[in-house]
Amino acid sequence: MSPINYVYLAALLFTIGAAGVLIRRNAIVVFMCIELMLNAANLTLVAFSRMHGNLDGQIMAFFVMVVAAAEVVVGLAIIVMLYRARHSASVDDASLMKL
Amino acid sequence: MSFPLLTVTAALPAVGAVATAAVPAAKRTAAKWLALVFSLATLVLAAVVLARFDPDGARYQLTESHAWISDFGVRYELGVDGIGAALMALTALLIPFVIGAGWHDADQVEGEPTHRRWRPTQGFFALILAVEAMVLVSFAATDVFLFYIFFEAMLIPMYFLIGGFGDRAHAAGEEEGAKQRSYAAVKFLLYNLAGGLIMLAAVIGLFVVSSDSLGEGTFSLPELLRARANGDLTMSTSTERLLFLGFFVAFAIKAPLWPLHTWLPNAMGEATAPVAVLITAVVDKVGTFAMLRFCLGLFPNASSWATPVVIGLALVSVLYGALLAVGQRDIKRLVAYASISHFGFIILGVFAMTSQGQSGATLYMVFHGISTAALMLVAGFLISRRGSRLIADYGGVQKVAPVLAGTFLVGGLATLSLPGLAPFVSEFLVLVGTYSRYPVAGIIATAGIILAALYVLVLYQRTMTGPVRKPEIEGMPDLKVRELAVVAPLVALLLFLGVFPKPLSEIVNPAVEHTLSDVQKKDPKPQHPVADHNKWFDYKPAGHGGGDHE
Amino acid sequence: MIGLLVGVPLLGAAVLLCGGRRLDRTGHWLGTLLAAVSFAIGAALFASMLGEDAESRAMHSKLFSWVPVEGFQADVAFQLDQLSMTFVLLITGVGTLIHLYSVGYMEHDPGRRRFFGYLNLFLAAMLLLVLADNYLLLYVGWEGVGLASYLLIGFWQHKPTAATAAKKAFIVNRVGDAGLAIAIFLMFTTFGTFAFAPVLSSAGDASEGQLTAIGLMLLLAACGKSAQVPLQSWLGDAMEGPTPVSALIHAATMVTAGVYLITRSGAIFNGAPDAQLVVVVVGAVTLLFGAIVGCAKDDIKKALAGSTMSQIGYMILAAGLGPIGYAFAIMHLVTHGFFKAGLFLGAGSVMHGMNDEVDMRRYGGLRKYMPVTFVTFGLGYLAIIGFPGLSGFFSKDQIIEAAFAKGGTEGWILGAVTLLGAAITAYYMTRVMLMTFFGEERWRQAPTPSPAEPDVEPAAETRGEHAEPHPHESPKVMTIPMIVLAFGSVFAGGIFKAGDSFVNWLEPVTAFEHGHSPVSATTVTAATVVSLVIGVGAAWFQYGRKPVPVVAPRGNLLTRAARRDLLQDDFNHVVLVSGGTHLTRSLVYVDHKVVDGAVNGTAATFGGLSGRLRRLQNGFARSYAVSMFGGAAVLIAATLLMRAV
Amino acid sequence: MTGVTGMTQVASAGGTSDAVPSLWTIAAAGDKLQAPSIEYGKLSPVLIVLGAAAVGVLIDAFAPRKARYSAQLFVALAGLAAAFAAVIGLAASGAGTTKAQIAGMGALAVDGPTLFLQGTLLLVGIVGVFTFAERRLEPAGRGGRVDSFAAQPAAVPGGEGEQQAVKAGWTTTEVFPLLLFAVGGMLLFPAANDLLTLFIALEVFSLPLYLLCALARRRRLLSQEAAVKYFLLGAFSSAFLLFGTALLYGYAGTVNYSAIARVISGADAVSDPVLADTTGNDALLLIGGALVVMGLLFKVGAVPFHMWTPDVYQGAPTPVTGFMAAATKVAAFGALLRLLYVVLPGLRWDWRPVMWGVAILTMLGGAIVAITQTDIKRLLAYSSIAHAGFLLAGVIATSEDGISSVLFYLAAYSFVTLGAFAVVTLVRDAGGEATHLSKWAGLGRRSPLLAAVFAVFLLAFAGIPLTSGFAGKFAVFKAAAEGGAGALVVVGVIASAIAAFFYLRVIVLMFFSEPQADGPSVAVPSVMTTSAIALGVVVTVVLGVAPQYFLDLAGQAGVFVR
Repeated sequence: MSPINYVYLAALLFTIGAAGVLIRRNAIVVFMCIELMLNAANLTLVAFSRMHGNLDGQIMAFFVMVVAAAEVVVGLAIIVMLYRARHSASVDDASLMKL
Repeated sequence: MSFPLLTVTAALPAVGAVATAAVPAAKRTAAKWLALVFSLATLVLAAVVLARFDPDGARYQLTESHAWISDFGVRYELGVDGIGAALMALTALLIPFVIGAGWHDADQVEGEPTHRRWRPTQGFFALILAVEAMVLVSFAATDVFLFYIFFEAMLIPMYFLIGGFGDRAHAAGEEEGAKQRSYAAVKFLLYNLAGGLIMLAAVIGLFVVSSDSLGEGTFSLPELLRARANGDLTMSTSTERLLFLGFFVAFAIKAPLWPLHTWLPNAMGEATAPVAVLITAVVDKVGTFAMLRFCLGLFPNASSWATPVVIGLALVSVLYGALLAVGQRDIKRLVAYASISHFGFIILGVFAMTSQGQSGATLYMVFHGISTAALMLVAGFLISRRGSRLIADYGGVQKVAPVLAGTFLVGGLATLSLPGLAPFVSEFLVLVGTYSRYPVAGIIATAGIILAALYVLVLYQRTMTGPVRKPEIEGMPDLKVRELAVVAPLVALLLFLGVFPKPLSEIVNPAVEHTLSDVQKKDPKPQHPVADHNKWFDYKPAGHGGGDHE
Repeated sequence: MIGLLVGVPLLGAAVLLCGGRRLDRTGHWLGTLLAAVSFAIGAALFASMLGEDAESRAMHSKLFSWVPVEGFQADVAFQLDQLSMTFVLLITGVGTLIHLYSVGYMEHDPGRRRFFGYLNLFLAAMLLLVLADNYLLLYVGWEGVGLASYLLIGFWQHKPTAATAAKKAFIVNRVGDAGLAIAIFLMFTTFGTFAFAPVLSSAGDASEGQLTAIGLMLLLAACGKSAQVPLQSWLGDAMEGPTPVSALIHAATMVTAGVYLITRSGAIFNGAPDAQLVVVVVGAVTLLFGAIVGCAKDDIKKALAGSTMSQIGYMILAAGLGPIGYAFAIMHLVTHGFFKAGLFLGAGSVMHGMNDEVDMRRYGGLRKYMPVTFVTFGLGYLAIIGFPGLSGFFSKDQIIEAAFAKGGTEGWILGAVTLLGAAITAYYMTRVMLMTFFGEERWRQAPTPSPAEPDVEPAAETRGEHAEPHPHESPKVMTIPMIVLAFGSVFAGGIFKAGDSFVNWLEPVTAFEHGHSPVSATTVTAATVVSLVIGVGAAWFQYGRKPVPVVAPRGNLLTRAARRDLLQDDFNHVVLVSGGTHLTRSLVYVDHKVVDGAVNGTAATFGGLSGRLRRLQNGFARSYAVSMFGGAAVLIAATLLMRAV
Repeated sequence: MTGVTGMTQVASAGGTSDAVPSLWTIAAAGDKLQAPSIEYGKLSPVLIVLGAAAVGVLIDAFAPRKARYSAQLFVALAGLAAAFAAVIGLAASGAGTTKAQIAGMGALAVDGPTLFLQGTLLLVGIVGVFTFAERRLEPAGRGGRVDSFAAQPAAVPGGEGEQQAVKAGWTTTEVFPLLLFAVGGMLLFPAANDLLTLFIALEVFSLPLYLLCALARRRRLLSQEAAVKYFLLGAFSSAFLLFGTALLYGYAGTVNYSAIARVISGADAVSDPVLADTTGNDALLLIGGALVVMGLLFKVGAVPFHMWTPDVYQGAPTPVTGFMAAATKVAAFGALLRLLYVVLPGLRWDWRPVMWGVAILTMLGGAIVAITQTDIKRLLAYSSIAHAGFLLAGVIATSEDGISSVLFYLAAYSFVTLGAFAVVTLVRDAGGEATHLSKWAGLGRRSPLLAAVFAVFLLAFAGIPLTSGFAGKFAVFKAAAEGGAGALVVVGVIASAIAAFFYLRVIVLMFFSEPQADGPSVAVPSVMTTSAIALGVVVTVVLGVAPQYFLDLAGQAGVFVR
């Protein structure tokens, strides 16, 4: 089957991830959804890499994974800090600043 | 490289401002004297400018030109024509009086929070000098951008003068007074800033136009005028009109022209009398001056296109301002509305596009500056004595303070442009100039002089005449030496210029002729011109040789 | 030399007004001296003028160029011809006498120095008015005398009525001045100049329409200054001023400036018959108007004011008749200057002796208390009613003659009017005479509240004395001027008439034509005398035979209307004052609510918008994410759309 | 983890499919790769900064607590100064103009804009270090004076651990290496010449900023909330950017700017019929481009991607806010310029109208919402949004003038911002910084000098003549007008009029209203903050009165290397 389908799949995953970000309250889950979006991007890259038949896409995928990992580190640190301060990881609770 | 007279003239007050601001907090009086000295020195330099100016010489004289921001096509270009020179002189002339009149306006009041760095007195006089410097530059600037910069920048010190130093005793109580003051200040600044920003768009547009048609954009007025004259600088009708509007609206707000006038009564009402004089007698003149120098020169076709509307608005200003002046209960607001009426006359004269009209308008700017200064400063002395701006709180002052009343009356008579006092000459010229091109407008405007008599005399009657009813009036002291020293020269000047305005008008006329040639306008010719103006002796009364002798 | 005429009194004014208190004790003499000096100069010039032959008597001297702007050339230049000279002598002569009189009259007034300063200022302005060689300079004098009259009417500023009267006078005059200004505009656009000589000499070139317009505008100016209908309302109130002022400004000189203006501009009017007609009508109407008002007033000064109005009506009417009338207008002006000034000084003298009581109903039988005043006043009285042989007789008689000479029905109507006027004049002057000097002494009766009319306000508080008056003759310094003027009232007319000397004197300036009267001169004279007798008789019938009530009877409708200046003020009040007040009030409201409201409204709009928009910033990260997501979607959609279109 | 599976799928697919392009097999056969050639000289600024950052990490790991502060301060300043010197050197050697080139195997472009922005960024970084290192504002703890960063970020706010840490006078010296990393990333960002580098650089400077936001000493809950919001939304946006990258890659088969540009312009069409449905598929191009642009618009804080700005600006420690506000804008606009001018010029007629909309929304939105703000930091946040709008107007000009005007504006703006926030750090009461506007009432009476300085900054923001703000605004509007965006100029003018209103409100408050009894006091800062503020004033005035030299600088830097 043509690799283009992977692109469609990736698009779907990306949308799911985005939707999750918009819908879910728990910071961890939101963050996971973002990871999902990143990996959707990865999938796209790899698929296109396959179609174009050059390696750039795959290499980029690796880079993205590294970045994602770094992001996890920072993100979790922040989220945990938030959780410890408020005993809740709900994004909506963190709404002191507004207007 | 000749001596940069104009730069020095404008820079001197700036230096004075810095120096005054730097005076230590304790030495308030020293700061006052310093400021006064600097303003007087500036006056001397301005006098030199006037003396060095040769009416028969080039259009722009004492010119200076240096590269400044080549990317924007901006040069530091100064130069005065007769109009600019006259107005520079006016500015330099009035500032010492403003300072003298405001001598105690920024003194320490008991209960004022003191801080080693908080120096209201120094600030007050420094700001006045700063305004003077900026106004002088904008009168001397022959580069549109340079003018624009100072046209805008002068708002800031004015803003602090209005908002920072109001009358001590306020009718509406202390903090209410402070509120109204800052309202007035913000209104003044926003109003003018909005106008300025509209002008900014037009200025940018002008740059684009000039760079399109001249290769590289320039703001130099002489260059632009030259290019306009020999057809290098071309712009589509709509563009020209838009640019004209951009400039004109800014100037009309500053001037102020109905219906963009509403900031003036607030500003003049809340500011102290000297600052009010600064606003109406000096700063606002930049607006009318700029109409004459930029709008007409750069956009002649658009100017003629807009003339009917402008004339209409000016007429409205004349009558509207006068009628509202009649209706005021607050002395300073009354003077403010009177000024609106007078600015109507000035704009009328500018756009009448006749030599009488425009010469009259220019003289009007100068004379109105002096007369309003006289009236407003005396009013300020009056208000400072009684601590109220309401006309109703006065009456019978003439009995206890005849000199004050007398000078007030002279100022008032100048305001209603009584013959023999300077404003009459300019007002009559404006009216003649207007009438000779737009008879109806001329006649309507003439009605303004009747209303002027009304509001001035009503004001005088209610404040100065009648029996003394209020105890506060009983003990009111007459003018002190300082106050007299401030007012007397102004009155003398009004009288002198009323009888002998020739020196000034001779300086102004050539500049006006240049402006008229910019807009390709000629004075309308009389229907039955008289060949020889002085054929007195061969005059035979009509009907005599009529042959119907029996 | 001519400049000195104006300069001397101007100097006096400057010195007196700026001199300060140290001049309080000598100031009045200084003022009088300077007035006398300018009279002397005038006399000298007159002498030298007589030396010349009639055609080359006019003198001209240019001081300096005043306002030179391209085509607009105004000079400060003087022109002294026979017409001006006549006025110069009248102004300085009568002026000097009244200065002298005031020395006594204002003796106790704290502001005496200021008073004399103002008087000198008036002299200067008035001389400038008659000496100017162009209309703009004339305008200066024109408003200058207006200012002087403003200052002098309101001299007792602590009196609200005085202040109001002064303001009213100035503003009403301003209306006239506007007319003069417009006239000057018209001349400038028509002839390119507004100097007398060129304008008048080339008036013929202009179209009749232009001349008519100019003429009407000049007439408007004249109406303002000379208190002619419809701008007459200020003169009555102007009596609030000290009596010498009324004598000098509001009787002898200033109010006659209108006549001067019209006569001076004869060339223009000659070319505009329509304008002339209007002038004549205005004169005729005012003539009757003033006379009727004069009949009803109980305030002696206001009665005289009405008479002034009416007499000036005569002059304007005469001036309106053109070359046949100019000379007579001026002649009546001069004689009127004498006797009316004399009458006012007499009135002043009476008030002086009566604690400033002005209500004639509180006079009576004063002839034995103040004989000199009685005699001089009496002579003035005879002169004004035109008692044969006295100056008034000659001047007025000539005008009536000229009126008939206008010819046609107009002529008949005018003649009738003038005759009627003469009769009424005789009536109200006799009334004044009788109420003041004859009958029983009413001032002894307990003071009762003065009649209800607002305009009859006792001026008794001017010097705050309310004791019962002890009538007494005035001091010499006051009586001498009265005597001199009395002589003038008696003989001036005769001298002028003798051999038409006056007409010949003016003829080079104003031109003169003999009118062709349908009725012979003798008939006219006879008619005049008859009407005079009728008038006197009627007055004696009403006031001489039976005692005069202290409280004015309610009187018939006409009387009541006349007491209120024929409702002129009420008209002004309803139409102008209250109307104007409403206009300004509503405009103030509009300015605040609409014009300024628009500005504040814009600000408020943005504020509200801001308040609503910031609610979007609700603090929830997820809603921010939504906006981002939506934004992204829109971005993509827009980009694709751009490609699609 | 997920990524790996993705790989295998592709691999297997590659194995089975017979529609394998020849290229692929060759590449799979794995003939030797030539070693990359790196122009270290050209990249030295970045390398120096990142190296210094690494050193900083080591210092925090091994140096004794007492020594860390001074050591970190030294390393940071030295690193940034050296990098700045390197930038100057490069510029002097003409790397910005004549010798501009693509370095690092097409990864980075070293040209005029790069160097200009790097220079600006490094200066901003130095000033930022000054404000970070300020230790005279907070009351001293036992361990000596402390800065405005959390004593023990990990500790629970108000908890035992924190109190002990505060007593002990601990400080978070990690902020310096974090700042250095951020600067390093920002240096890369505008230089990035392919989408991958762009993405990496973005993350490299974003992650440290997320952390820095969380490190406030006072009001830690707000600080943490800011961090969370910034992090989640930032990651969200970077995901969009990445996906856009992927799509563009799909479109062009490469992520190199100039290569993509060539494909767009159709210079080198991909012949292979197999790729017909991807390569040159405009849908991919447009969507991908839009997503990438959106990622950058998020960073510059353009409406409707701006909503993080106020919250983060308010919650973050003020020195961080200042640094972030200034530096992020510079870097992000640099990247945006390069993207739009190098990659998408062929698409100008597609993206210009869209950007018009964004610019108008941003200018008006920022200005209008700012009117009713009551917190000085939020106020400045909204003002920064409005300014982003003005800058976008310059970007839209799509001319050399547009580039240089934006560069100039960025330089002018960043220093005003730094100065303004530095002033904010000085106005304090018992609870730390007094950021509520009501507290600022009558400040002009208490300390006229500070108030005057702040007034200068506000006037510069408002674009009053004779301040740098005016010169910048004029340059940008001029470029826009010449670029045929006159209407945009008019909108911009209106927006500035609205904006002037709320800047004035602050001035009115400071000078014309009576001071409160419990008003804040103005802390006397050390030479570092003072110099930061002074520098701000100087730049504001100099760029306002005599901007020509800097305009020339920006003008020379106005060309992108392709």
